Amino acid sequence: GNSDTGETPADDGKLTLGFSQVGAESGWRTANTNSIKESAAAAGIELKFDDAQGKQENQITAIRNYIQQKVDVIAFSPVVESGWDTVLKEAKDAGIPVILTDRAVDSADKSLYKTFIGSDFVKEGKLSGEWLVNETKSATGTVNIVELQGTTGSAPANDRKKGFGEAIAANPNLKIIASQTGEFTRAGGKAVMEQFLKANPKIDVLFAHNDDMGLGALEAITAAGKVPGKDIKIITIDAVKDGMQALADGKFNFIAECSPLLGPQLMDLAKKVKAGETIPQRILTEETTFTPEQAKAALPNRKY
Amino acid sequence: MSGRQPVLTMTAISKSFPGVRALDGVDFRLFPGEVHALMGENGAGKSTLIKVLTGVYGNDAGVISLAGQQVSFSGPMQAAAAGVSTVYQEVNLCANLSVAENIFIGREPRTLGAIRWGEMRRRARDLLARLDLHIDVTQLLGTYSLAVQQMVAIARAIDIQARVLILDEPTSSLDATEVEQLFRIMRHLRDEGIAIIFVTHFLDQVYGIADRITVLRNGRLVGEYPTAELPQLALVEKMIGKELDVLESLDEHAKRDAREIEAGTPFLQAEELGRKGSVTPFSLTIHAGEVVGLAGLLGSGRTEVARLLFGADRADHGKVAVDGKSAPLRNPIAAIGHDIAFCSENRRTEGLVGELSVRENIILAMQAARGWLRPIPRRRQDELVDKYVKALSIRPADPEIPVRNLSGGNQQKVLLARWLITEPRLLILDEPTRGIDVGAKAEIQKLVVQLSDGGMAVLFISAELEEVLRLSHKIAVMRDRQLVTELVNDHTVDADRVMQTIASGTHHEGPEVA
Amino acid sequence: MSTSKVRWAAVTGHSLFWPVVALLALLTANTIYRPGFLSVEMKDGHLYGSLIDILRLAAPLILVGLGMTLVIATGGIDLSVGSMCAISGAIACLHISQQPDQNALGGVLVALALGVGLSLVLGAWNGALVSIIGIQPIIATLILMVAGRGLAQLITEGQIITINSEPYKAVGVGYLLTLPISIFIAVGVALVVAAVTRRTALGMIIESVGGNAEASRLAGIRSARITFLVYVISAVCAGIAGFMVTANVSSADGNAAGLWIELDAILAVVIGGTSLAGGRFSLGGTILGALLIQTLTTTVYAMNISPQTALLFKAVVVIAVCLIQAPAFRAKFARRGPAAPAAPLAADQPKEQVPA
Amino acid sequence: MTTTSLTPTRDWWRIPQRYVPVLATLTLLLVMYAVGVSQYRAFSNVQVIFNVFIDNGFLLVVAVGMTFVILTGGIDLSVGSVVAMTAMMSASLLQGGMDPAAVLVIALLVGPTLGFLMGCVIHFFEIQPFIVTLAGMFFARGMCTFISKSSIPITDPFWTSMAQERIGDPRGNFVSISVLIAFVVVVVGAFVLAYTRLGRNVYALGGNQQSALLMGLPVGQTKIAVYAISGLCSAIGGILLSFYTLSGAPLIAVGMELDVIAAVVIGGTVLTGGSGYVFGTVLGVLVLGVIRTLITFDGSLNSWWTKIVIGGLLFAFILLQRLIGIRKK
Ligand SMILES: Nc1ncnc2c1ncn2[C@@H]1O[C@H](COP(=O)(O)OP(=O)(O)OP(=O)(O)O)[C@@H](O)[C@H]1O
Ligand SMILES: Nc1ncnc2c1ncn2[C@@H]1O[C@H](COP(=O)(O)OP(=O)(O)OP(=O)(O)O)[C@@H](O)[C@H]1O
Ligand SMILES: [Mg+2]
Ligand SMILES: [Mg+2]
Repeated sequence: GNSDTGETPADDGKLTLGFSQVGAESGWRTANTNSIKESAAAAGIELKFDDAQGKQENQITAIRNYIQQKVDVIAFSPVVESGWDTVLKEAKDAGIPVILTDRAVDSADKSLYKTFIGSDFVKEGKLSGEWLVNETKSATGTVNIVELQGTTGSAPANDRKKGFGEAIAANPNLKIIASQTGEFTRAGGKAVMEQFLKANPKIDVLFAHNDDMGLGALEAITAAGKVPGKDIKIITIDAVKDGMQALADGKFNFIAECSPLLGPQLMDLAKKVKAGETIPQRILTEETTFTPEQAKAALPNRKY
Repeated sequence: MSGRQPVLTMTAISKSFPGVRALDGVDFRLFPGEVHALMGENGAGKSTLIKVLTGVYGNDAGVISLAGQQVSFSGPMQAAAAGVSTVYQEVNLCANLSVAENIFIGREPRTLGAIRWGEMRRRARDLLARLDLHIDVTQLLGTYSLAVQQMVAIARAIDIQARVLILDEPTSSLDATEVEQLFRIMRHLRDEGIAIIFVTHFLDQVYGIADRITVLRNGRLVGEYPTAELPQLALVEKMIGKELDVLESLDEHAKRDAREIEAGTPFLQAEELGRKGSVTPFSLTIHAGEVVGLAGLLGSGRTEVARLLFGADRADHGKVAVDGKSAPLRNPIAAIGHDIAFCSENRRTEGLVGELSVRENIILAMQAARGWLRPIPRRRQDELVDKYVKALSIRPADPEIPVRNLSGGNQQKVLLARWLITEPRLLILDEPTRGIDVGAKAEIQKLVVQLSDGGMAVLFISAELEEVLRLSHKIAVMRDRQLVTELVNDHTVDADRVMQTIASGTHHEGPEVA
Repeated sequence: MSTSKVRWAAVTGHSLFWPVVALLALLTANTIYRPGFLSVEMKDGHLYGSLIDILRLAAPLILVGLGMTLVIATGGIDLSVGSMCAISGAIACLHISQQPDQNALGGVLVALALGVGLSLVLGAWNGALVSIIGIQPIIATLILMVAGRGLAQLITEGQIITINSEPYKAVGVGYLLTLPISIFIAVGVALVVAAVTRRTALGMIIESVGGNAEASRLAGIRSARITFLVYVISAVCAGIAGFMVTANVSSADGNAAGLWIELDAILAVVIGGTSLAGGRFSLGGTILGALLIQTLTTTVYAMNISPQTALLFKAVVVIAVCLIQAPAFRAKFARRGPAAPAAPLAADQPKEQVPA
Repeated sequence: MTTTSLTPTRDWWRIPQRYVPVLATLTLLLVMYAVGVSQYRAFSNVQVIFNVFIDNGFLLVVAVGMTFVILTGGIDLSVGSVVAMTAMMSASLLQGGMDPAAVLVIALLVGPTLGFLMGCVIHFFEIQPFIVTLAGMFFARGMCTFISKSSIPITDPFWTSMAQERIGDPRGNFVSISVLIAFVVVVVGAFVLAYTRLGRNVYALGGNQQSALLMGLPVGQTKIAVYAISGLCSAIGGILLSFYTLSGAPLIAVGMELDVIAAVVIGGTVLTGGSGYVFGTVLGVLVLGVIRTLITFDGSLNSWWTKIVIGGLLFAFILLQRLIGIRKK
């Protein structure tokens, strides 16, 4: 590094943002990182970026180091929800505002951070469930659902499962007959789906906690001689490019978007926070849901 | 003796290993205040008997009683607590601990649970001084020679307040002075009423110290005899189970004629070969068909000379020529390429691969020389292995058992066989007869003579001066890591003369090779 | 003494007896849970069923395990195999994704060559660290385990590269003579490795180096070369496994491909009876171990054991298999049992290896 | 008498061979720190060093336990999961309203118990430590998700005060209580290894198990003890982690065992056992901490470059350590 990267040029008026990312565990995360980097450059903000490799300890280390380096604003996507109070207090004592992105923290003391910008995982699950309830309202017999969960214990997995479960409770015909973790990966989704297909002669719906698992499952379904999107309806979350393509091709039936493009909003907020403006405690990312037709329309100009 | 009570009796002890009946109904008695020699060929079951006694192995049948009480130790720890202190065959200490710790570990002087290091070192020094060993006890044990390690093991054993002291081949890597030192201490302990079991293959030592002798053969008891009533020849016959002509060759002291060999071209010439901190540069010439003996006290650097000539250590000084052509012996492979073979004195750590079978160990060097892409056909392997198992009478004769299950002496023979099948032109033997029974020893000696008659050069290292004198055409004398002189082994040379040379380190009148 | 009894003792005493029993037990449990588990049916000329799935999914683990067996036999360990899978898969997929026609066989072959080539380089790196510089294997390969994931992501730029190439896909899910091609690849590599180690003297020399490196050196074995070689073999095996893993889902995920496969591979090797201390090794045992582990994973899915307890289940099975396989455990167990004199062989084994 | 010549010729100023690896690590650590200071001004703040300790306190404690295990020639892969399980259990018990003192006692018992059991299996049934502790790792991690699949916050006042208490100088530099606890563990660990029978038996066992047995040392007890100690250290580490994060999360400390093993080995302990020091382990942990700090201070690395750079630094470090070690030989 060059000799001034470690210090904050406190007086040149340029805003310094310290950002601690969870890791690079998925394409979604990479898109998120790129969005932040690009928009920081565009907004003329000096970005100090750190990848925590999926470890909370590393994020705490990074935040402590940002405090030492006296950055103007700290932002991070917490690896887990809990365990941030101590270090956030240190940031507060040092007078550095904190913005959370993508995932929330469960601190009781809301003054420890300025705002939380990100998607609502519960809502994503709920939207998926509601679409299904709507789709199957005319169905008479039971509708058998299999679920591919994300990494056991992770916040998105927990929340999406919860939201989906709440929504489908509206229709007693909807029944989750099997639920397994596919670790958020294509290989995991495929291996689990293969066994689901062999164990259950009648599967009507697949709900996957992300596109990748859905894409893996897709292969298993095809290999089993069934037609995805018809024999088995597929609902997923995220709306990454490959997922959108599958949706447009009619292999998926529904995707609830979880947008990684938080960069512009984050930079905007950082500037406002620095300028001392008051901002809302919770900011939702602009997100939507897609059906095959919407996907076809949206696909040409998607960035990720 | 019948009036006294034995301190230890073992009755009808049996022990089997997969495929081997190592002990078969063996009885053994030990009285307080005696040195009792346990004798037998390699693989007779001596070490096994000792290990059964101290609980390293469980016995299949039989009763052990110590001081009238029936005992069955779960391991050496319990045995030691009951007053049975043991030095096992092959040094069994921790090379990564200091000398002082090796002596005292498990019995360290402590205050409030904390070890008193200072006192431990002082006591270790004192104890070793009794064995006339003056070394830095804070150094790691592994930095010392096998002989020193053996002394340390003995020191550890005699420091324990024991009723029974067991020494399994403690003298195999000691030189005469040290053996004498050890005997002095053993006599002292015996006079204090301690019972000592002593295993050795040196008959002289047995007659020098033992009061009684128990002989084992093939896992069975042959008998128990007072030393005075069992002449040496009878002992050997009992051990071997037949009368042997081989034994005569033991007494044959015919000097060998060196002149014609000298006339031939030298096979290997080392010039000012040396390695810093290891051996002072030396020059040595070995001819085809010549046996060169290396004599010297322990730690005098004989092993180092051997290792340099084999490329096991890299020389940083001088040069070597083979057949008159310069041959830098940078590593063992280079040496093997020049038909040099080396049997290390340390067969367990530097010689054998314990897990591999006898067959695999024997063909290892030959296979390595051929490279892994050209395996030796199985038929040929079996032929070779069979031949040498027979020739060296390796027991048990099953080439497929792991070599670690063989007794110490038989392991040595396997190592020898490994190199013999490569048909080397120079064979370096570092203590090849250590831990080998009389019969086998004589056979190995005969083999050396045969091989050299057949044109092989041999560098022969042995702690037994007699042996060196008997076999060598030429004796190189080492002292303090320096080759002090070379003696042509003619009628003027005898043990006394060599000892004098070692002691004074100066030249004596008489023929010498420069 | 009846010969059948002796023969029985020889069978139960065999080091692979208990892993086989465990494997059969798992399959039986599955069949009881779902009677159709073992059935294999024909679908468009392909055999289709859970058993086939197990074989197909175990193929990468078998490959990695074979390489790992050799590394472990020399007394080393290779933690970087997971990263290697990711790297070779990533480079192959990257190359294919850049082809104008992804279905062209030429492009796919070049991609495979690239992956194997890169694996060779990385294996040589590991081998050099261990054999030339003399770094402890676990640390030497830890370097590439960490940095390798970075390399894989560098290749994919953090994205999942999706490809659409039938020839490449065949490596993972293609069929030949009704069976998945990956099974043939695994069997083929296993045969090659077996031939190279057991038909030549390489196997014995590896065991010798692992059993006693210094003694081997003094016997004239080029230990360093052998050590180097096994890391290269291990890397190539991992590289091929990487093709399978990525071809299976037609995409390269630098982060998830081959994640934690090193632990499973080591587990397979140990279940197969090869000691981590080095020395004697058993390729057949490793294959069996890999099948056992894959069956375990499949069982979790097939029996729909909740993800929350799946790890506990795995822990229990692993410890049970290892316990029952341990001679010491069986000896203790047999002694307590009422009438089980069948195992004197095992009971007699000395507690430790005591050289005479 | 020739025996006198056996006294090794040792120059008084020469450092004994066995200290060389540790000293090499120390030197390199200092060099690395100097590089940091010269590159980034804020790096020279005392608090940066303190932060390294604060952020790695629990790692340090666990590494001390691992040092014992590795010294005997074993390995303990379960540590990361046991740390997580302890934190998870404490959080869950506290959430259930249990008294903090009771929670501490229970949490400190479970780790060593698991360690003890693993030690027994390793010793009595002669199964390789790698496998037994791998199963232990699956088990403890499974317990985490079994207790709860989402993270549990800790609001207990005792825990909170332990977490947020700052012990510092007037200029605002501070350490947490965890750091002090970690130091106590380090000192106790070093003392046990150097000055007690147990400690020396650990070295003997690592040097040569066969010999240790024949020398009459309590091989079995020692072996079981080191795994219990490692379990205890993991439990303490788990408590420190729960102080540090004020929560228990099922997926925390995944892969920590590799960091711990790396720290111990970088600190000069040989994986085959018998040689190494707790002080070296402290240095090893600091090396990992400083590498991390350097990377965050730089703040311009890509996600994947971070991994590559960590690997590269690790490599450079081990290579240098090795070169220094060879030269001193
Ligand atoms: N651990 C073991 N496993 C299998 N067989 C063994 C084992 N230890 C010894 N044996 C066998 O038991 C027999 C007796 O061996 P033992 O070591 O007692 O002989 P020894 O009399 O001490 O011989 P030496 O003088 O060569 O040391 C030998 O045949 C040997 O191969
Ligand atoms: N004074 C000493 N200090 C340190 N190490 C020593 C000392 N003396 C000997 N050694 C070590 O012991 C080993 C064996 O010593 P050496 O080869 O000189 O003995 P030797 O003459 O072959 O005698 P023997 O074969 O009877 O042991 C060598 O590796 C050497 O490093
Ligand atoms: Mg013996
Ligand atoms: Mg010697």
